[in-house]
Amino acid sequence: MNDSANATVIQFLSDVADMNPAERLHLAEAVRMAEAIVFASAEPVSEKQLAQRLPDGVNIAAAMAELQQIYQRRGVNLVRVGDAWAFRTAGDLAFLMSRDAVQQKKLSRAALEVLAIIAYHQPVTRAEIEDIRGVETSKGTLDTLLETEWVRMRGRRRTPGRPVTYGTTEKFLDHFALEEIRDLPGMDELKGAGLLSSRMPSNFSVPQPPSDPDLLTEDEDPLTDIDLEELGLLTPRVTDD
Amino acid sequence: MNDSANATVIQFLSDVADMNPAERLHLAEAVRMAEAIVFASAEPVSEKQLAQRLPDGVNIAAAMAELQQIYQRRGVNLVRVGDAWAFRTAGDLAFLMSRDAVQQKKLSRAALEVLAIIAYHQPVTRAEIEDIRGVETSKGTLDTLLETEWVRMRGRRRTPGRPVTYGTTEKFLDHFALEEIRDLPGMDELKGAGLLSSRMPSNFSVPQPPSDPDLLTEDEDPLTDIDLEELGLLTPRVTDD
Amino acid sequence: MPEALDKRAGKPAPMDRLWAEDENARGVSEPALLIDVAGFEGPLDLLLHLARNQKVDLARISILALAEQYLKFVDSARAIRLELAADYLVMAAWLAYLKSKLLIPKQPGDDGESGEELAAVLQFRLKRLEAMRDAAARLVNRNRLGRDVFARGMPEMVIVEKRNEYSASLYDLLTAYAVQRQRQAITNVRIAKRGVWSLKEARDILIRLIGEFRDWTALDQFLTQYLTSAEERSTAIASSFAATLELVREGAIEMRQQEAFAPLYLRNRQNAAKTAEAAS
Repeated sequence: MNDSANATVIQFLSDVADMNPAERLHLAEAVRMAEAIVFASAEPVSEKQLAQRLPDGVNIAAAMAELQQIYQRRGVNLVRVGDAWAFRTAGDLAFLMSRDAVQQKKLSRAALEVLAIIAYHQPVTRAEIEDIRGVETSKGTLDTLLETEWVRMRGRRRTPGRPVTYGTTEKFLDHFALEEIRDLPGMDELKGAGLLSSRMPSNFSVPQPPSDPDLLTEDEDPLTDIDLEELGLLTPRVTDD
Repeated sequence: MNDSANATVIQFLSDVADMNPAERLHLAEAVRMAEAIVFASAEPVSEKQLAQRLPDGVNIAAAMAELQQIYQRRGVNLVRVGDAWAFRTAGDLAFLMSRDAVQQKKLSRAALEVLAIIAYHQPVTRAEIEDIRGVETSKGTLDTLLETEWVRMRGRRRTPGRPVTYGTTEKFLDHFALEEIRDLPGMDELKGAGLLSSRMPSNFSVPQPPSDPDLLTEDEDPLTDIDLEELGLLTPRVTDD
Repeated sequence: MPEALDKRAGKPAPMDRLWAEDENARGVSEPALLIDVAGFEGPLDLLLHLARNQKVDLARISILALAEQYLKFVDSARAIRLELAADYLVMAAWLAYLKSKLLIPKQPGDDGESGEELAAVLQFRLKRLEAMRDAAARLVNRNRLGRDVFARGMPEMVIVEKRNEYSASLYDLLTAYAVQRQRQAITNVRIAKRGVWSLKEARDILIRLIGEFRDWTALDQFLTQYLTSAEERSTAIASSFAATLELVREGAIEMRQQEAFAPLYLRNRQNAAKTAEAAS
């Protein structure tokens, strides 16, 4: 989906190059309008909502791509949140903004874990969450997450008992500055390692008992958390500039 | 006043022209910071407040003049409000803002309760709703729900008095992102999510809505035109002379 | 159950102390020893902690050693009469089974999973849990709205789709319903804790355990060993037997017994079918 989105953007930019001066002016005006609408709103504005307000025939994707480009290096950036767009202060200015931070309810460790499982494994049933955590989910945990509106009941699985499935919301994407679920940190690696399946994948490496004298001995240094990167469970952090 | 503002801008711009590259970079960073601060602030930001938050030695007047310049021809402008700064939609685009600025109304607690009962217990009569809630339902509540178009009159129960039965609509499913009415979580799920106490009496149950809510049940008659007239949903037929 | 645990835990001590070298030096009745089981998010979390204590990465841990450590922990906890949540005991039953599979070499003709395969499953679950835990940590450390990045402070309008003149979330709706129905229902019913296993409890536990097994298993041995105190043994056996019959009737599991009073062997029908399929 990401790839195709990129492809679309490129396509539209080349569209812009192909435009005649009248078309360009038209697009520039649409960009201003979209800018005004999205800037005015505290909530992300969906492309559908934009379409209702912009003149007919406006290429919204092209306008938003151009707008995003304009704001790329500014103190305020245009970000995509699912199917919607929003202006948000630039991430690298977080240090400056802490003064505005509103006191946020701290999630318990259990709630965070459940949130991560719902985000990475969605759509996921309560039984599947419990299978991953190996423990019953306390009644309040899911309730708390539903209350934050980061998590929602999506539907029901078409299996016996028709259990309710859970997933994340657009608010979740907005809160954690994600364009889409695929952008969750480490998503591809986790998927590649088979760690997002409900059952052990057949290609999951079955470890061999250590018979090799080269293996760690007791006097060697223990591995630390940093070594998680080597396990493929963490991608090396890429720092944005 | 307008003239003097312009004069100031020119003055600062000539300051900028005199700067060396390092100073310019410094100013550009200050512009980004000021942009983020003013954007996120719930009130116009005074230069004094900006001075407190920006790095020492920043020429605030110059930074704001530059920021104003950047936004001059855009969909959003940086404007002075007294001795403070704020972003405002460009005057010529104000029409975009005023268009159907619908006030979002929240449903009252009572309306939500009645809506939920209609969803779970449909087809349900007003008397049955009152029986479940244990309080009378005001006519206004049902009217509000009909106005949302989430609730509709389905038919009449084949019991004495032939009371009207209520049910949910396609729009209801749409709004609550449910594929079908049977996707509403059942008792176990409500308990699992912590919404319902796990210690409910044994005779307590949550009904499962019908798989096809459009189908009338055996004890329901369809609404006739005459019914609709009586209910005030159709204007009385004008008989030709 | 966790509530009871919390109360008992009182001032929790780091549970590593349970594995202190001089185990025998500590009297069983010593009241100072309290284990912070409440500090763990369930048995898998505890296992992960133990695995970390092996000081090697997850791909290299000895599952047998891990199982033994866990069982030792459960035994110690029972010795000091610490009430453990059912989840911990179900895991103990499973690990006891795993341990027996790992210690006894695979018999020819045994078409079930080998101990190594079961160990790999456990390893997979540990890795998956750890991965989710890391993911959660990375998630909260992202730039977050309202903490690191901010929305427009002075929104000039609220964009509303026309049809959404009224808004309510599904959560609002469900909360209203649940609260209202609850208010109407008689809620002051308290179920006293009882010393018997209900059929439902036994059934739930059986289903959870049996899901893990593919071959014939004398499940009741592990069940009664870890899930019950001596006084509860007969009720546990009776309830789990009744639940077993029910599951057999529903076609969920299969059961066999060599002769009267011999151990009952159970297996999951679905899993067994899958194995047969894979073998053919």
